[in-house]
Amino acid sequence: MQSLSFIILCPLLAAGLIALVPRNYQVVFRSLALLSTLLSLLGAIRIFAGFDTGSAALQFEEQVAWVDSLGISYHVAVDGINVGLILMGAVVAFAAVCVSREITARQKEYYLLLLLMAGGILGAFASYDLFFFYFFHELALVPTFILIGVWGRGEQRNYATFKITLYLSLGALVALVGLIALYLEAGHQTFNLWSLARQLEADPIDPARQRYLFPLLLFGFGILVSLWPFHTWAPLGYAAAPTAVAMLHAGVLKKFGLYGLIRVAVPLLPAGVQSWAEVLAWLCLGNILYCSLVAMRQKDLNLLLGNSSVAHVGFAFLGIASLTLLGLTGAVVVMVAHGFLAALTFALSGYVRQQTGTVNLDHMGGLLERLPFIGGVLVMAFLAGCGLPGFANFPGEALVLFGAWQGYPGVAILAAWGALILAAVYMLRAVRVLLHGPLPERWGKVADAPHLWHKLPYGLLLAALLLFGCWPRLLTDKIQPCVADIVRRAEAPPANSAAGLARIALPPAAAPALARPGATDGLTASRHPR
Amino acid sequence: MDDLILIGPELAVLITGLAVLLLDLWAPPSQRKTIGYAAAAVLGVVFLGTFAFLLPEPRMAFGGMLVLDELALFFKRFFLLAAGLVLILAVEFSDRLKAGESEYFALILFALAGMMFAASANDFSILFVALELVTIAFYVLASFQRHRTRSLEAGVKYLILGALASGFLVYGIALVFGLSGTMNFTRLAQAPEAVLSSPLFELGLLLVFVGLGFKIAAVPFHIWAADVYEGAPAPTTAFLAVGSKAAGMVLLLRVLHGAVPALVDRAQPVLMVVAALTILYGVLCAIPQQNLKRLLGYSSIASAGYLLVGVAALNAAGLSAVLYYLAGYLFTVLAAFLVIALAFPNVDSEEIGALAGLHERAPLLAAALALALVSLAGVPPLAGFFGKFLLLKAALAAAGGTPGLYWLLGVAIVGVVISLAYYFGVIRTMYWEPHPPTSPSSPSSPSPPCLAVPTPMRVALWLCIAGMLWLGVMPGSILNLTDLAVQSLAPAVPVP
Amino acid sequence: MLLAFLGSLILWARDATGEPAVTWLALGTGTGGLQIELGLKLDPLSRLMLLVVTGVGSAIHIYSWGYLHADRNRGRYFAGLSLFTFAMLGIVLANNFLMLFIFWELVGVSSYLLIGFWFARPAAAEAAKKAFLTNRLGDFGFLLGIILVWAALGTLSFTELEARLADDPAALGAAASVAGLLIFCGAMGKSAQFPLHVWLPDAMEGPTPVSALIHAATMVAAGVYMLCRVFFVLAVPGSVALELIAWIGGVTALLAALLAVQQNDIKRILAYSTLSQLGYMVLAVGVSGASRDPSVAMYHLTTHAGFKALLFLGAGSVIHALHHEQDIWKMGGLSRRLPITFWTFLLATLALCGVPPLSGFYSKDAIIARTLESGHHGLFALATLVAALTTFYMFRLVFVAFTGPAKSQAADHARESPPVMTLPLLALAVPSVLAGFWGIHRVYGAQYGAEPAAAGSWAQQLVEPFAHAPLAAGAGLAAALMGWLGAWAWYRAALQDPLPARFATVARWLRDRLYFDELYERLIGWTQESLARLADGVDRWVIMGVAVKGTHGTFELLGRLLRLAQTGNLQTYAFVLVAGVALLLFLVMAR
Amino acid sequence: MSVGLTHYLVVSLLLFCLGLFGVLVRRNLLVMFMSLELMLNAANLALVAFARYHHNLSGQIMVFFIITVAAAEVAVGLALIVALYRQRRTAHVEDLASLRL
Repeated sequence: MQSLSFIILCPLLAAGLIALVPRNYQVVFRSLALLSTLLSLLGAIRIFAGFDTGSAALQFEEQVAWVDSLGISYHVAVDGINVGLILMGAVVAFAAVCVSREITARQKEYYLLLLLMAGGILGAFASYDLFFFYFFHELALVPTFILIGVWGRGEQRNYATFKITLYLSLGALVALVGLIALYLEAGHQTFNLWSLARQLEADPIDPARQRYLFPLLLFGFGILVSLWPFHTWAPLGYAAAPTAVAMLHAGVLKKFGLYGLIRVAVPLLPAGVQSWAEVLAWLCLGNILYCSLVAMRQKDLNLLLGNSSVAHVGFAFLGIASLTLLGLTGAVVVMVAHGFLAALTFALSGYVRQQTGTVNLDHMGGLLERLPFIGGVLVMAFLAGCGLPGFANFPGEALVLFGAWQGYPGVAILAAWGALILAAVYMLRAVRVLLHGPLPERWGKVADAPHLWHKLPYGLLLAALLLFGCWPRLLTDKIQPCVADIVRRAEAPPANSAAGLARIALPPAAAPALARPGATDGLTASRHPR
Repeated sequence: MDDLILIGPELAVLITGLAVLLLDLWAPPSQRKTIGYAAAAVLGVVFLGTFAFLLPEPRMAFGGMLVLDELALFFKRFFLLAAGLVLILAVEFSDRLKAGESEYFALILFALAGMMFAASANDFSILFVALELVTIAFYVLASFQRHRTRSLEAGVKYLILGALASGFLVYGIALVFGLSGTMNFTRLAQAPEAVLSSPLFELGLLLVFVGLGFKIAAVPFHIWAADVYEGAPAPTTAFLAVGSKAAGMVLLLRVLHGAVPALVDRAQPVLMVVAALTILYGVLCAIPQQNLKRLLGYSSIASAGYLLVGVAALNAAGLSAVLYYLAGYLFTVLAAFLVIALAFPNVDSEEIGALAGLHERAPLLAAALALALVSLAGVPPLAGFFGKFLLLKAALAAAGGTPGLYWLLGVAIVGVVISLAYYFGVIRTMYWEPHPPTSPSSPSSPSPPCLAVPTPMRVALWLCIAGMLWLGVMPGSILNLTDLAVQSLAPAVPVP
Repeated sequence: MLLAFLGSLILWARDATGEPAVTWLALGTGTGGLQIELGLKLDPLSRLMLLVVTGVGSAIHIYSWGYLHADRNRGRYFAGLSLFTFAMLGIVLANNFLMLFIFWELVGVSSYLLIGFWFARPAAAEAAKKAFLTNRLGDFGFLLGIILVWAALGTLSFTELEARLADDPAALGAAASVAGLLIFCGAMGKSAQFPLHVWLPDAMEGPTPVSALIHAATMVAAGVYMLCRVFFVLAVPGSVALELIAWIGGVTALLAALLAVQQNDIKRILAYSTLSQLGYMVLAVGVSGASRDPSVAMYHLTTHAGFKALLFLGAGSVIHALHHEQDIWKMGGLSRRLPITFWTFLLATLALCGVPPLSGFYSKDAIIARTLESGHHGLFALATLVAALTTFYMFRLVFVAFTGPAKSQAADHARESPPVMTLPLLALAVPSVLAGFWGIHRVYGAQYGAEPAAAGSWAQQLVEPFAHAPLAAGAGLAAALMGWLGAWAWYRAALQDPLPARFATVARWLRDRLYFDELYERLIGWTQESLARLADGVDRWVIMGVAVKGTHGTFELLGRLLRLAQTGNLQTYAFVLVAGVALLLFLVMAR
Repeated sequence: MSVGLTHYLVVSLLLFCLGLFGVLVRRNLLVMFMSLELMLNAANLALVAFARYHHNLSGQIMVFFIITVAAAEVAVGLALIVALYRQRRTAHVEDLASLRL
């Protein structure tokens, strides 16, 4: 059970089983889904607990050759960066299945697709092979589309499904082109991230080429994470999605793009990231400030949460752009924290919607009276959303700000404004409108989560937020060595990193000229077939 | 004798075709379906039989007019598999043909024989004859539902435009022959530089390209495709989409890399432009389509564009990707047409709207069509994704030397995204569009009855689904085959 | 929940008397370059502050028990109160900037939760929001200040920072003033200094014990405590931060005192009085630059915590007795009906006004003296004026509410609160009276390296201010007397406020709080709101509309146009095909 | 004047263009189809001329193939057009536009 494949395969196999069970056995579907995600969760906890903190090496590695001729292999492993993400993904997946109680129609398809989505994203986080990394992520595309379409809500549902699907596939395709180009430029006939990283450290890609490659990955992955100005799919999509899908997507799936940037783009293209970091730093202000402002104007709770989630990932972008140990560590913490937070907020808004039938803030008010538990959790979640210490978002955002200060003090100031002021403005406004004030009569019958079993998913997510908020070392100590490695690569000037090769004596100006194929060594000669 | 063994599969297919015609004379009408299934079974046996060929190196037959190499074998297996599935589809469809079911089966077999010859063609005369065998069979296949004006119209349009393209092809062959003095690809490959650089020779080759481009439905020779796809009976359209396109493709590869390998560099810009236009035209026209078969017609135009991207990359990876893409396309398109044949019992309406609520009436059909469309769109874990992945990779690998390919890639990506919109539109219709308002004639039935799926069709569907998944998830084995095929085609093609 | 509360109460009680033996509890949560410890720093400053927090806190917890015993959401209330106490102790004990900031925020949020305790009342909900946001505004500066200090000095630990600044006073360089002011921003928010003072009066929407604990005694004082804690950063040579801090404190003190004169809500008067006193403390910090010893501010903080908590609890007792009536013009004659409340309230008022020998006199006098010593004559005048105003508005309150005839039914039937509420009043009265003799300023002084002066006898301590700085003491006393006379003259037996009749405009301006709320509403609210409107518009129309729908529409239109080529006419098809061939030939052959 | 390769080719090209022109301008399906046959025969002429020029019989073999294929094509084509005529009572291309867009 202490195996990554187990975590990934649990939901996928359960999805397969569900496909085979006749559709009359309604109860089987939900139980299977719960069981498989619970097993996944337990597996993820065991891996997280068994992780050797402080080591930058790969752990719990599993590798199977897949397509030899292309250098594709099924290679899963964890290091400090993804171990937290996998745990987060597993927790959210379990919680998402838990809150799917509201789904009554067509359960077979629902759970099948949901599990496919969950398995896919866990696989994407665990994969150390670029192909499988992408492959697993794309597994979720169609389920997302159908889940939102069939079980989604709202008048804009159709438009939202198509928007989210087209945006995501556009981003994924651009990223795919970037990944393939990276593979080809590296010229080592392998999609394996670990060996690519090693080989590219000794023999980096020509910096001029990196500058062309990096934006492909940046904007490709950026679209997947709703980087401004490619963000409008997110609020709309999440507003239309059924609760569990919004949780999984906003919480987990969206982190894929950020993870890709941290895992692939930054370490493998150090020169590229250096020349694009400034652009990214300013773009992420679009997320943090602009989307917060947009969130302030929303009348629909889900649109507000969607915009806030877009704003929050801006911090992860800023952390990446800072290229410092603090910033990148903060970015990873933000990713994990926001995963829990986004899932929690969407789960709660789903509960409110289920009870009241609307998420229009104009019709709300005073619900805390009727919903002491849900409302209390909601207040805490919203406070976590404005970066309150004690919740996992705070250490992440603080680290990002500290990190960003070194490179971009101006951006850091504006980002702090977004984090401390704007986030508080719209979050508190939502609390005020939703929970505070007199209770309108029509909500007199709204009921709180009745017993422990119903409270479990919310409690679980909140507990996770608090755990990592009070004790961020659980994450940071694991992340630090890996991020230190990445930062070292990103900071090292290209000429120095080639120390092992004969090019060491060349003056920096000459190095790029010689870095073209044919002129250097046997490895690069086969780079370009024609 | 050796020669005959080498064309054994073709002969077997032809004999089966004749046998079907003969058996029809004696068999009672009720047994005609059995004849069809039997023919499909024979194709299955022949398919397995092709694995008996062990080819350490390519072998020539009939004085070098035919060649049997891994490429030919790959395509022969491809055509056999496609025809087998199409036959099953045709048997299911035979009730709607009204007359001459057995002739329909036989014509499929003859077209198949033509395709298989095309796969082995190493001479312009074989190229022409094989292609015409296919084309003429399709004239009839397309217009087989003589009681339907649409079917007839499709047949006549295919006839006139096909003949026009054949005219260009033949004239092109004449020019090529006239300047080089040979019809044989192998000998042509050794033609002196003076011949190759002559503009008239180039003109001849271009005219040949017109003929082949017509088959694979590349812009600007695509104009027939949508109409014929829409009008022809479903099995014909399926075979047209898969078989005819692949036949055109294999001949294009043979001519390009077998006959005039020295000129491929000069063909690249043409291929790139044509590929880009084809993709754009296909996806753009498909956006507003309401008719599923017509939609697939435009989609097949777009697919031709993607295939040409692989050809235009001019590297082994590109060719391998083309073959892989075609293999995935086979299962994908056939799955779609199997569903079309079953889900539209009323032949005159193939409107997408009629699919509303299909997931309730026939979950398997809905799932199969959804998978097929997803695969066409190129989303994991299905065959279409890996095909497109390989195409992108090949084009990117070649783009270092040819910056124009970057533009082509950009077009391809835009195309994929647009295509998602209309493919997913169909999925939406099937899964959550409300039922169309029930016709006033039957107000008592709120939802249409469940659709029954006959066992052979079920098997065929599962086969297609398995094929799509297999090619998408476990690409290794097929990739080895395509690599082998590409090596046998042109060892000169650089291997990355 | 109540049981848990009782348990924690016992712990606090023990804390209040005992002394933790461990001075350092260091647990690293470090990542390279940023070492943060979850550490406790127990030194004279924090030790005494602990006493204040837990002492006042315990009294108020007990009091709350009675005050809220009918409310069914008691659990939530005590949870909030406990969270607050925890966070406040965290602030007191934090040994580095980030920990301080963390607890700082937690204090803010518990204040938010407690102000909004009666969330069903729109005013309370709005006030909670306003308090949190205004605090956040200060925290924004605070965090930036912290980052600035960290960027310049590379550590956040107070001990290390102090050592580093002692080694090299110019280590902060040009950023010294900016960093100091940014850090002061935090205090400005929490201690409600001008111009971020607007939230505190509104915060009175919370339950009165909360106002006593959080918005009078402890939390608002946290800003001052923090300034004293990080005094070494503010007082680096070359920094103009302290000068500005002193003036902001002075302005706040004056402004708040003026506004208090025309308030009619008992709690709001006390709130403005708190503001004013906080202004004193901040002023004290500001003028301590030369002596490098802000202990006077802490001194006043400590005494103020006692008597202001007492005042609030007294007010709470009044409100409780009058069934939540807060308008002083509907009270009157309460001195007879609520004797314990009245006498303790009066004591606290006297202490606040600086009447010897009560505690307030000594601490306030120390501040006024310090302004003189440091040569801030303007501030000295200002402080004296504020002292006069303080007496004036406090006795206005006392006269109107407690003496004279009962001005409403409720006031006439008021009954003294139960012992669970009056006992804390009595308990708090003790420090209000006696804190001046306990040598508190010496304890604080030790923190800043002042040589421990020999503690004199009671009598010596009694008259020490007169011996030390007679001018200041005399001015303070005179001011108090003048204020009292004014109040006596106008309010002794007034049934309604005579001031609006005499100075209509001024009174209205004061009553409407000089329109600060409206100004902010317009300025910040409007700016932010229009920015948000703009962003939303851009999102809706430009990105989602023009860019996304435009792209979508363009492709759709292109598709529809291209489709027109498929006319269905065979001749056209043939023509297209032939034209295509011709075009292809032309392109290739022309090359 | 001896008749050389060029003459044959020119005639063949003229034939081809005539056929093409016929396809493009004539409205009757039958006439269009005849024009197409004309194009094929233009190719035949060129092939025969080239075969003679190269002294290579494969061109002539090709011609036989083409004639045979053309015969088959005509058989199928005429049958189709007749079937259409029977159903629609017209052989004009304009009337053949139920499949479009």
